[in-house]
Amino acid sequence: MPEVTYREAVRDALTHALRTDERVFLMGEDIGEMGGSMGVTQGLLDEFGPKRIRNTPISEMAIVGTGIGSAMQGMRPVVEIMYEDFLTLSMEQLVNQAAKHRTMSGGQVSVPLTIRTQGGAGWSPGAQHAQQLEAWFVHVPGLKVVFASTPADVRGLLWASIQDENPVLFFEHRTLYPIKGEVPDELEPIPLGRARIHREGEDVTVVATGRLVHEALEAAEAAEQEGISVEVVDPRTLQPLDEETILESVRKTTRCVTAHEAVTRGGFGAELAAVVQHGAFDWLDAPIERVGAKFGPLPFAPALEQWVVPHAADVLDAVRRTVARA
Amino acid sequence: MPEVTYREAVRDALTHALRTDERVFLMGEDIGEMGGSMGVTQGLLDEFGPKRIRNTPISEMAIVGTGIGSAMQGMRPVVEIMYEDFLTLSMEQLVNQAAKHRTMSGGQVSVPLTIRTQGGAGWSPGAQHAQQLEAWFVHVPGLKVVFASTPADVRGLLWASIQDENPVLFFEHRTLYPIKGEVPDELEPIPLGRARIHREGEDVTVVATGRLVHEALEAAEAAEQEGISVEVVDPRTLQPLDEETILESVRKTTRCVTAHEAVTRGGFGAELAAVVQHGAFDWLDAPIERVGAKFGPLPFAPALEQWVVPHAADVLDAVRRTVARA
Amino acid sequence: MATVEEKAGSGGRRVSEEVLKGFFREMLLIRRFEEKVEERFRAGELPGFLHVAIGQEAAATGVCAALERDDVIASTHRAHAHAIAKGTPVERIMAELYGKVEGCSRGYGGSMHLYDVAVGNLGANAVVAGGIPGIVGAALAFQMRGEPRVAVAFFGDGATNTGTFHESLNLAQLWKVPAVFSLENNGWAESTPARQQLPLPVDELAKRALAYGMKTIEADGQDVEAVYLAALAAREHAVAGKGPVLVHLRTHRLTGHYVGDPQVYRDKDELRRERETKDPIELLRARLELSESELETIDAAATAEVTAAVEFAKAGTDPPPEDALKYVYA
Amino acid sequence: MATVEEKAGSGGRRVSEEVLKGFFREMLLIRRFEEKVEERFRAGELPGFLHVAIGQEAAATGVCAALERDDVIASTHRAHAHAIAKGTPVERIMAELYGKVEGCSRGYGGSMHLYDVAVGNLGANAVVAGGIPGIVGAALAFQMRGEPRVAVAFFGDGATNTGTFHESLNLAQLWKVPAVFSLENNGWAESTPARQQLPLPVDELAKRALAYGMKTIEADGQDVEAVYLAALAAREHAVAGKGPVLVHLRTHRLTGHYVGDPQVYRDKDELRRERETKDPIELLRARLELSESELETIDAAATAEVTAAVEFAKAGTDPPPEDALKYVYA
Ligand SMILES: Cc1ncc(C[n+]2csc(CCOP(=O)(O)OP(=O)(O)O)c2C)c(N)n1
Ligand SMILES: Cc1ncc(C[n+]2csc(CCOP(=O)(O)OP(=O)(O)O)c2C)c(N)n1
Ligand SMILES: [Mg+2]
Ligand SMILES: [Mg+2]
Repeated sequence: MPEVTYREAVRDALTHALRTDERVFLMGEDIGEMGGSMGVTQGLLDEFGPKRIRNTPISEMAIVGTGIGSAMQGMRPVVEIMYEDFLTLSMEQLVNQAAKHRTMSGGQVSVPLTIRTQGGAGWSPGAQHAQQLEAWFVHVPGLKVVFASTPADVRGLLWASIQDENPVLFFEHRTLYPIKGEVPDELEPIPLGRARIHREGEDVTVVATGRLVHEALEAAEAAEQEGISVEVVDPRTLQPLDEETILESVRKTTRCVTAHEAVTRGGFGAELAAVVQHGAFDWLDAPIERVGAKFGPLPFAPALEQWVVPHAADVLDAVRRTVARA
Repeated sequence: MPEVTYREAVRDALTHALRTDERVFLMGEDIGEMGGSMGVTQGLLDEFGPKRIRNTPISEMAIVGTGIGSAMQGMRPVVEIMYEDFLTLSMEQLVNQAAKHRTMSGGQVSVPLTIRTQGGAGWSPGAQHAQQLEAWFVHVPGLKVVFASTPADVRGLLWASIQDENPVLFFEHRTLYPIKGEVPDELEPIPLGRARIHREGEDVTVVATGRLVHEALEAAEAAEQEGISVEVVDPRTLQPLDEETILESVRKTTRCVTAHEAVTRGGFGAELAAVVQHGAFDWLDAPIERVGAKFGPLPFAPALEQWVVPHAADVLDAVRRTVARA
Repeated sequence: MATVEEKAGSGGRRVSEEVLKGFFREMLLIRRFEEKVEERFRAGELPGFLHVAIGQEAAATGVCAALERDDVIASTHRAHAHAIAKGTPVERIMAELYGKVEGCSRGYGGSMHLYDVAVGNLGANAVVAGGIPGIVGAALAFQMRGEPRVAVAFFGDGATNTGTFHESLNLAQLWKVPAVFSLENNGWAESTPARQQLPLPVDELAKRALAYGMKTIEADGQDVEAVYLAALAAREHAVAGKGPVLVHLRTHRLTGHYVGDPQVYRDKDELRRERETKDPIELLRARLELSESELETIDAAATAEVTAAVEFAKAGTDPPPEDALKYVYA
Repeated sequence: MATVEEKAGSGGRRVSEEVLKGFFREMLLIRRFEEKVEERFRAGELPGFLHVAIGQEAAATGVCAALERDDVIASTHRAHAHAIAKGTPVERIMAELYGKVEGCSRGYGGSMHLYDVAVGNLGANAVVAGGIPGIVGAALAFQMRGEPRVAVAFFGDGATNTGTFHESLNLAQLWKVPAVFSLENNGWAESTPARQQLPLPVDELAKRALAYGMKTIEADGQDVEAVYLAALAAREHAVAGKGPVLVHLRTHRLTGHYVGDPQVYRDKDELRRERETKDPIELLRARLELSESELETIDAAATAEVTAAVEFAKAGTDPPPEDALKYVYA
């Protein structure tokens, strides 16, 4: 099993898709010569040329909409929105068009479009380059939502997303690009809708996404020292959600913590908590604790930023709180 | 106490604001001669003239942004977005600008802007004129979010929102405009952040918003016949949220149902469930049940639409389920 | 829809009387359809929110006649005329308005979401300008695959105020995709007249294209021949790879914005004058010098087709409620 | 910033040498500031994401010099020059880049969110075009209250591709608000050259305004006098109630898009040529025929100010973490 970075894993999936399916093409700002603002698409212009690796103007609405129209005509566009903060500019096309064409047409059309985007704090980007907005899209029927946390997952899930007949919002986390991990020799799609159990444990289940998967794993190590056994589950696809795997885990451990970088209020952790309290009510020995960013726009100064966004220590605290209830 | 419609109550608050505060002005599509697509602003152009009642082009981004800029310069704009589905077009300004200017400037500027909008199903509008999107904004620190369900509430809350120093997303429900209710003789602001207990009860708390408040009240009547005593609480402001009132109620009744018209998945009910399971864990005798629309874009045909969106019967079913757990 | 033969009949800058008569039949069919919609709405039979295109029949007819069956369109809230002109049988449109499974969107769309992919209608949109970017994408697909097809977006003057319009035309011109932007400028956005929503004189709205260096073609939107020839020229330009075209059609909305609109905001005399002088069907009828009996024959056929459509629709099947989520995901 | 006296010195179409020297001092201060930013970033002292305006000093200086203190601006991700030119002391800007309480946004904003309401800087924006609609709103407030003030939006060529730009200019022209749209056209959006992002020839970008019938004024963005006079004329037009103005400034980005950008996408020879021939500071220096010693004096002052700013910033106070949510709500 080769070891690659998360960045290389994304690129690998894109390369594979471009090589094996001529309907696939990429659109986005600065994805050509520059290779994308995160360097993900480096080298693709050379291999696939400017017709399939398309630099676009700063027109988030139009490029998503163009993706939709070309997808409806049989292409497999992969659109990159440079920062997920800029998804705000294409909400109309994502929410009213991509997600609804199929229902509104009575099943006549599909929109096999993948929207890749990234974001996240940890590098003092300020308030407009760091939001984690995945929860919004989970509230939009017709969309699928993926948030991958490891090289192997991001590769397999992206390949599955591109092959999916539905519009998929595909979230990457800015600070994960350099992390390394093993990936299978052969690129296999990872089916959407299946959670991954990263670590088995007996006392508490932490359901985490994105960067917080790694913070949760770190917290689990620390908890181990204290004699607390933590299971870490990453849903990986938020829509469709693998409720069964999560519920089974919580029924086993009887405690649950949710963890993401997005602000807690109204975040995906709320949906997880609602699902878990409902499906594991009779098993739960403690209230579900939610870990997320504190409720404010991200301030610039590093000390402020670090205080706002959650880290392993916050997960560990939450784990301890649930165990203390026993 | 005079009786007025919800529509008149909104108009009354606007009229009062325009009369008593010269910084207040209105912008929106067709709010002038036509009086708004819902007739809410009828007559205002005659009284206040075209400088303060401003018909705009179809430019949701620019009118919200113009509201932001004028608010930062000391005005008190009230912007109408004709259908909340079109909020998707102004998300950038709402989320990245209005909500963040204060933090990003280190407190130098405020954005006292009110965004009125309306939506909701029940009249076969199809998928793009019926969404309930309030949950998104609860996930955005810096915004306040109001959703009023009665004439008295909509009047007092709108007046409070216009006076508020922060950007407020103010949701009205399309099917509520004709309903009648008593309002106080004098228009007093209703402070944001205070829930209203519509009906006291002993067995189950239903936390409902918008149209579902009325459905919940109807369900409560029906439950009464079955010997189930239902308390109905309307948070009225979703941000800030009056957690205490809700938790106190659930600690008393030991059961909780959430109800809104928005799709259940990722909706405001998820946040409520997360808060309630956490704050009333030791009191809860049954899992919290969530009532909301089924997970699909709203289909056009009336029979399909009715099946997708929730009604009193759905609330009643949920109430019965929680009680059955005892 | 004009066939290839009919197009050949256009002989450069004129259209044969036979073709014009075909246009007349179609425009009258649209008119009778729209009138029936108004009537059935008043009768309380039609759910939802309806917008008719009375006064704008020439625009829909002329543009769609210039298209091939493989070409695609996206329409707006004012969708019936475009759907009929692109070739969907009126009975399937009427069934859609009644929310029936036999409808062109199987009852899931409604008046503002008429789809018929088989004839190239990619859907009508209830969000102003919402369909325009998709058309750029369809055109891009045709361009990338080297297919000799064009994609056409219909929209109104009000839509030109949206950011979506701007980004779409800009991108289309940058990439020179085979798209045609058909601007039906009726001088109104709901109740808002041109002077309250457009910073340009209403007759000069083609200037929007100057911001992109895009080719424009102007035509009197009440003159179906002019519309047809303009659209034909636009299609040829686009399909030849020369880039997209903005077709500016000055037209007139001879009714309210939506069915039931009391139009309190509109000068009644002016509206009467417009109805008397700007009706595209009356103008074409006069030009064709149709005899009373010829007119009656055509009208009877249109009326019969529309009446049959209502019967078809009413006899249609209500979708089973449990199927509401059938098409959410593929 | 030019004072009223200085403006009087402009004598119609020319600017006095004294005023030009003032501009020179400011432009050199900006340049030394930006160079210091690059240096301190490389030294690992500056967190976050930084964009310098090296090559574009004349645009910021000339436009802001034409403004009164009561006039307001909104800036972009490339914000330092605008903030300096509008009158915020460099030490407060530098302190912001270091994330200190003494910073012009109290350490909450960072390089892309420099605010200083006291001098009329309503904030820089990290979303391309994100600040433009707010400027329309500020101008509307001035108009409604009858205040003789203008609001100025800075933005680049890339921003003209956004829907936000379109809706804002359209609305501004419709309502004739006293706004000035200052387009710094450097022919790049990050790595994307004009030909890949603009459907118009790069030098003809003022044509964007034709879509609104908006007045445009063109100036060589490397010639601070031309910029100043253009902005002065634009301000006069806007403040007189004649409507907004698009000021098109052709300029050159003589560095990478962001600090640290290796510019793999850019022709190195061309960049060298641009640096040699298009540097606005060199151009002004040659025109003013500054003596070596005069130049040294000015440079020493600028360098000293910037060095002091770094010291001020480093000695500043880190905001207490618990204050992170202090300004979320009023
Ligand atoms: C984005 C958006 N904003 C507002 C509306 C409400 N609305 C529906 S039609 C319309 C006017 C459209 O005017 P125009 O584009 O000229 O088309 P016309 O109705 O004249 O055919 C408006 C404002 C909408 N549907 N979508
Ligand atoms: C809406 C949006 N899309 C993309 C970006 C990423 N981005 C930052 S600067 C930039 C290029 C801006 O070009 P231009 O407006 O010409 O300004 P310049 O950098 O040349 O000064 C891009 C694409 C952004 N900040 N906002
Ligand atoms: Mg119109
Ligand atoms: Mg640029």
